[in-house]
Amino acid sequence: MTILDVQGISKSFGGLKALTNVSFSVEEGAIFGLMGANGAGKTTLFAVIAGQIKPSGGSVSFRNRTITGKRPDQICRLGISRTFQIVRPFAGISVLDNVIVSALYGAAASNSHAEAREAGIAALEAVGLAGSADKLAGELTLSGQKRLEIARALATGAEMLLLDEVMAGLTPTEVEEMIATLSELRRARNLTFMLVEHVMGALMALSDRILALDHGVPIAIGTPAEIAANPDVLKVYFG
Amino acid sequence: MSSASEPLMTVSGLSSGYGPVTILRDIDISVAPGSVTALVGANGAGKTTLMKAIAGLLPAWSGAIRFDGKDITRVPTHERVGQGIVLVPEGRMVFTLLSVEQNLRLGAITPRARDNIGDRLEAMFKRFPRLQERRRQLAGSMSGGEQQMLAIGRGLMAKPRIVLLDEPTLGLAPIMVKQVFSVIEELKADGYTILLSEQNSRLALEAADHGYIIENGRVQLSGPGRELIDMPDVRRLYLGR
Amino acid sequence: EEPVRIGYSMSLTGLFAQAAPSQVNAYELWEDQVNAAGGLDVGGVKRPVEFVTYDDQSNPANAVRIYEKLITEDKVDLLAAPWSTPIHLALAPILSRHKFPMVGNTAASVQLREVAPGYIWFPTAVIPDKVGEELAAFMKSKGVTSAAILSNVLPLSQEIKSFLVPALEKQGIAVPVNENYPPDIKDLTTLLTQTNESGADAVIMLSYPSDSFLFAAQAKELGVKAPFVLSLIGATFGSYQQALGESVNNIVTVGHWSPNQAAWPKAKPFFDAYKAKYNEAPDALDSALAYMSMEILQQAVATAGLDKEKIREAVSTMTFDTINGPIKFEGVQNTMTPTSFLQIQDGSLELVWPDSVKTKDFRPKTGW
Amino acid sequence: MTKLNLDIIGGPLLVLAGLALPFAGADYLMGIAFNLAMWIALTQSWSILSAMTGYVSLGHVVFCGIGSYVFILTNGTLPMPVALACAGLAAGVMALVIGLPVLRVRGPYFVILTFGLAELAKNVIVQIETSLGQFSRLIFDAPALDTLYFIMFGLAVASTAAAVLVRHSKLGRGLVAIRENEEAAEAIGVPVTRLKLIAFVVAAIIPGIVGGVLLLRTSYFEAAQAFDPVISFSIVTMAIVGGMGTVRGPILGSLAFVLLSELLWARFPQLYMIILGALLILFILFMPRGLSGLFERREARR
Amino acid sequence: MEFNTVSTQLLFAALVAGSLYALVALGLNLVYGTLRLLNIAHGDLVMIGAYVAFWMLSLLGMPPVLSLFAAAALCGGFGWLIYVGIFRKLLSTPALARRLEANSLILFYGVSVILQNGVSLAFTSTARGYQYLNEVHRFAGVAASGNRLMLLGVALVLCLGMLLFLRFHLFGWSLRAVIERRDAAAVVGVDVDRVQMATICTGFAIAGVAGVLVSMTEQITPFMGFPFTIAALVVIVLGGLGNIFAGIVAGFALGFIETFGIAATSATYRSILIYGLFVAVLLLRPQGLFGKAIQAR
Ligand SMILES: Nc1ncnc2c1ncn2[C@@H]1O[C@H](COP(=O)(O)OP(=O)(O)OP(=O)(O)O)[C@@H](O)[C@H]1O
Ligand SMILES: Nc1ncnc2c1ncn2[C@@H]1O[C@H](COP(=O)(O)OP(=O)(O)OP(=O)(O)O)[C@@H](O)[C@H]1O
Ligand SMILES: CC(C)C[C@H](N)C(=O)O
Ligand SMILES: [Mg+2]
Ligand SMILES: [Mg+2]
Repeated sequence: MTILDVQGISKSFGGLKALTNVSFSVEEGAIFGLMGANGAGKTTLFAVIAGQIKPSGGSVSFRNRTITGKRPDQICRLGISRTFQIVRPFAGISVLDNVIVSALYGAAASNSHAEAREAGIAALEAVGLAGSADKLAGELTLSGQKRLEIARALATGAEMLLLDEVMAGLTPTEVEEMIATLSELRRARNLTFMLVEHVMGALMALSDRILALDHGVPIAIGTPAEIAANPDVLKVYFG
Repeated sequence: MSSASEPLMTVSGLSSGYGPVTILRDIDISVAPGSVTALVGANGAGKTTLMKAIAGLLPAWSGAIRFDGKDITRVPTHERVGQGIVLVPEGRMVFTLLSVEQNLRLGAITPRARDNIGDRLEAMFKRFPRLQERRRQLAGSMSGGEQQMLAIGRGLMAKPRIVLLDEPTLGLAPIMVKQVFSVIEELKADGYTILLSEQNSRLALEAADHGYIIENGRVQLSGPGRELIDMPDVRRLYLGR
Repeated sequence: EEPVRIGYSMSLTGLFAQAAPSQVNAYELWEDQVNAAGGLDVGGVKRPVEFVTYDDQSNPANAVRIYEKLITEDKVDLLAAPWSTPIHLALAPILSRHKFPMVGNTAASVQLREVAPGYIWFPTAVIPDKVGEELAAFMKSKGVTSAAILSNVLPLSQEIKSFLVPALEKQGIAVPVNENYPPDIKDLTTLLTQTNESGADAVIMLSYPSDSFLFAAQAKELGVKAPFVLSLIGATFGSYQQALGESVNNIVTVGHWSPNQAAWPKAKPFFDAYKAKYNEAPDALDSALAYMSMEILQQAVATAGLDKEKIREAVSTMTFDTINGPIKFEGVQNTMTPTSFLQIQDGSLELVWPDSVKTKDFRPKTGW
Repeated sequence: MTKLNLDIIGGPLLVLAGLALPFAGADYLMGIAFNLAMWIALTQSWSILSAMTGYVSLGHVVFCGIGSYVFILTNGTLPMPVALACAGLAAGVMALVIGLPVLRVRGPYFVILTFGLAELAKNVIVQIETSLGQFSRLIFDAPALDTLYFIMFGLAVASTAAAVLVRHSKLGRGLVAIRENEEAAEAIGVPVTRLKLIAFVVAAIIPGIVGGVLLLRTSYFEAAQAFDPVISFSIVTMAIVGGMGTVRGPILGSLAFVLLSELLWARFPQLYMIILGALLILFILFMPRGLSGLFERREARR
Repeated sequence: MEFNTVSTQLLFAALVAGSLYALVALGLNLVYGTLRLLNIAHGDLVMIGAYVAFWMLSLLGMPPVLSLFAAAALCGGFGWLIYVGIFRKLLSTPALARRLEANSLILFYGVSVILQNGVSLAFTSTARGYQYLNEVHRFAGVAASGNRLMLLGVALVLCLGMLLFLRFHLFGWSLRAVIERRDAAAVVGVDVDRVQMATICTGFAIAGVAGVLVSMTEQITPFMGFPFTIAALVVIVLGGLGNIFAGIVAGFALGFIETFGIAATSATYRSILIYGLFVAVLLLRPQGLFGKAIQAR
């Protein structure tokens, strides 16, 4: 079943066309990969889906409901949560409090503090941050903060997570752990993911389907194997 | 000119940290002139902290840093830049509200870097054409990877003698990663000295003449890059698969 | 002898701070003089006086609290007045509640009359309705036929204006320009150009200190030609003439005291003593009012002692002999002193209206 | 635990002491207590918006001023309690109306904008009064100090209770998230605009009523006084001296400020502003967590 | 013809008002830009400058032109003192610096209270004034007193000079780097400490100079500074905090809007006009007229 349907999204910044007529759909429970060179428009696409950027054209629907034009918090409460490529932790409060707010306000929108705390701890455990629960979020290393981004998105109770380069800055060993973590999450919680990653191994290993963008234009969509064999993609992406 | 056998930079017995928290303990490192030296370690090992201490952004609590035969442990950051120690920081730290070109020009603000800025700017644009396309765009509105290129470009504008590259490929597409590593090769060929911290440990160690494995703020292992790659422990812990 | 303690609060900081020194100086001069003369005559016994003072930060709420403290905590024997109409008004209920008499001074508003007579009195003759009426009469007598009115929006200015405009109409004086401006005005070019163009032969500047200065400087620059120029508050300050010099010669302002009124034998000695002590002339409004109010209190205490009710009785009924001549209250108001006007004439302040008290003849303003 | 104990015992004790005070019979003491209650009410309400969301307002006096004005307009026509309610309501409505556009502005811009807004409101009211031919307005028949004190005390308690409730509620968590990073908060589902607006309105109502009560105390209304920016500055000062992180902060800050000025007044009537200024600087530099920080350290040690 | 006279006179008034706004705001903007400290005591430095001129003239008979230098030295020295004494250390530690920035408003409120009351204690709050260059010059349909001409001249020269200096001297680039991002400035090799020290001294000195100029035309009191602080804040917020050029433009713009706004409507609306404009600008452009904003990524 299609959970997310993106139709003809375009976005320009002044004269720059960051996205041109991008369409695709994502199946429930799938991991949908997004690749493209730097500046291809991946983060912009996430921001459009999550409601932070109003597209110049096109529409996005989630579970057959149009969400274009809705505010980010509304979209989140409908069940889509994104992480930020350039991390934005709530730096001055504890790691645990970061995820508790998420659980209180996100899609699960719990009104019970105890419940939210439980959901939060579960999210921290899922990404391996449980040990740092009492640290201030600002004191985490960059990769720690990336994990926190995931945990916060998870704790909202969203059905669909948009993860923007959460593996950047991890050692290969850590990347492997992260791959395991995401697969486990998908299985255990039946989540749908969209993934932006430059760590190709991870993207290929995790994705069911991948969309490749070049200067905001979709140039290929298909299984990892198809994408890996696509000459256009090879040219613009791997050189 | 220091002789080839003499290191360009040595860090000895360095410890440092944030507030009350000690991060680096008794670090010893030496960087030979014209070499690429890699720092490898898990997240939170202290690589960034070490880079900052070398750049002078964090004070050394004890130990010493020598550069080109002189003790620079107490020298402030801007003078270190003036002597050619240039940090390309993790997280980029570009001047978000200034244009790409202004960022690059600011890179060349020290006296040693002030001659023929125009030419070097053009050279930089050749190296990173995207920067040229966007020379008037505000740095903060560039994509993550574009900002990373800008940070590297800005660092090179300072005419460094040693470049401290902290995770220079973070968030870069493979094509750009390749390009950064070829830049590293070029720089090395041009006689620059490079200290590199990189999560892509394999690539880093492959490119490096010498590598240091950092764990919990201490140097755990060191040796020529290739040798480190072949050590089973290193493979298991840092290289994956 | 145990000293008689007299409490007051002053706006040493805040909005009104620059007015405080004139009043404090007068109080302290009075204190010196009384102590030098062997003390305050308390129903026949001479006792030294001392002040208990606080800063109210120009805030009526603080002043209320301070007077409560003075009355109930410090248990002072007598009270002296603070500065400004708002603070006087805020104090009235407190004084009634504690049945503690206080002779006011630097307050001027028709609203004062709405205060229930009892424990507070207002010796000033600068009450807006009277000012309006008298000013119109004064202008008429000097042959003014049209007047430009520029007024600050602060209460006293506005209140005076509200009485002045109808009074001018009654006297048949036209008002071609009637404009308001806020207290933080920085430039009067537009208003003064308008004034000049109207050809009005009087400019009535209902100003406060900072805009009084601004007005004088810019009037000179733009060459205001009217022969009758009044500036409301600030022109009696020592710094006014110091900063503006010759150019403010012949400017008219409100006030009912001048050292040169021979009919008031105490006036000149007060002026001299003040000048000797502070090396500057007393403010003809605030310093004089403050000193007067102490004289009234002094004379009341001499007959009534320190009993509050007796003092109240005394202030309400006696006639006092002050630097401003005789003063007597009806209800809360001083009815003896006529509402008058001063003019700066070659460096000194002369009473020029009404004829009954004038010390010099009015002179038209001929230039800046 | 100790923290809880302290509040559980200390809170009711304070309330009891506050209620008993008028029976001590000293006007002067009650005057101080009135002031203390007023500052607590104001600072506590300010902290609901500013300490929680990081939108530091330098124009909190605007709500007092509006409250005062509405009160003076309605008092006499309406019974006093109703007029007070109107004052609070008016301040709340004003916050609701201006909140949306105003709360889009952030950081130092917000600080200065709020200051500008208060000045704008002041000047508009001055203008209205001038065109109505009103110069200043007097209140006669104001209730006695003890009555006013009880009202103000009630406002302090209400304001504190509101602060406690907000802080420990879901709303409070959302506000803190907004303070830490607004975009991220929005991305995890926090309806930032709505929460900010709620905080803004909640923070406005009590100062509105305070404005009315204060008028009864001075029995005099004049716009320049009612919107005196020093009030806004004092509020921020007390909040910082008390410590921005806790509900205790505003209480400690107000207490310190009121006691200190009382002490300094008595000893150095001329120097007290200078000393206050110096203390303020020392606090900012050396005691960033304010007085409540002291408590916490003590508690942590136990 | 009549209209013409009026408008040149108005133009002059607008220029004088604008140049004073621009000058006072310039000092504040420099300090805010580099140190991220909102110096609410800025106007009190103007006041100090005014007192310097007054006392130098009254006690030593020194002409106010010379006081321009004396006031600059005194206020600049004060800036140096508090930088070296307090800020240097705090600003070099990121955690402390952040806290300081957040609380700078209140910190300087303390400084302001001390300056105002210190001066009031030392010299009483009596208003002061002196006569200097108050002869009236007439040219091109404008009547102008010498002191206002001097104010205009000095302010224009200082504003322009500062702009040119920042544009063409390398220091301008360093300053820009620090204004944009202090941590990154150090990384590119800017001596942040020196830039900060220089700007705080310059900013304070400019305020002192403005004070001397103001004292020639206005009365001097210990509490005269606050309106200048407010005007300067309004100006730099309109321009965009830390944007030196835009701040100067906004200063002149405010002078013109105020003067011609009053002429077009009525002086009654002066404050409503200014604050209304200010509030409206911020509501429409939350980062100021020339401010830039970028989307989160
Ligand atoms: N506000 C803006 N103004 C102008 N250009 C912008 C703005 N925001 C983004 N861009 C441009 O849009 C393009 C797409 O940016 P985006 O961040 O989506 O890229 P990306 O695919 O996420 O790249 P990366 O892999 O480097 O993160 C980039 O070239 C960027 O410079
Ligand atoms: N500003 C800070 N305050 C306190 N602790 C910090 C701060 N920055 C980093 N740390 C801590 O210092 C340790 C080392 O961090 P550092 O950033 O040097 O690691 P790293 O090796 O560069 O890791 P990564 O590969 O994730 O970049 C970590 O435990 C981190 O939590
Ligand atoms: C004329 C004076 C008695 C006026 C008074 N000082 C006031 O403005 O309140
Ligand atoms: Mg991106
Ligand atoms: Mg690092």
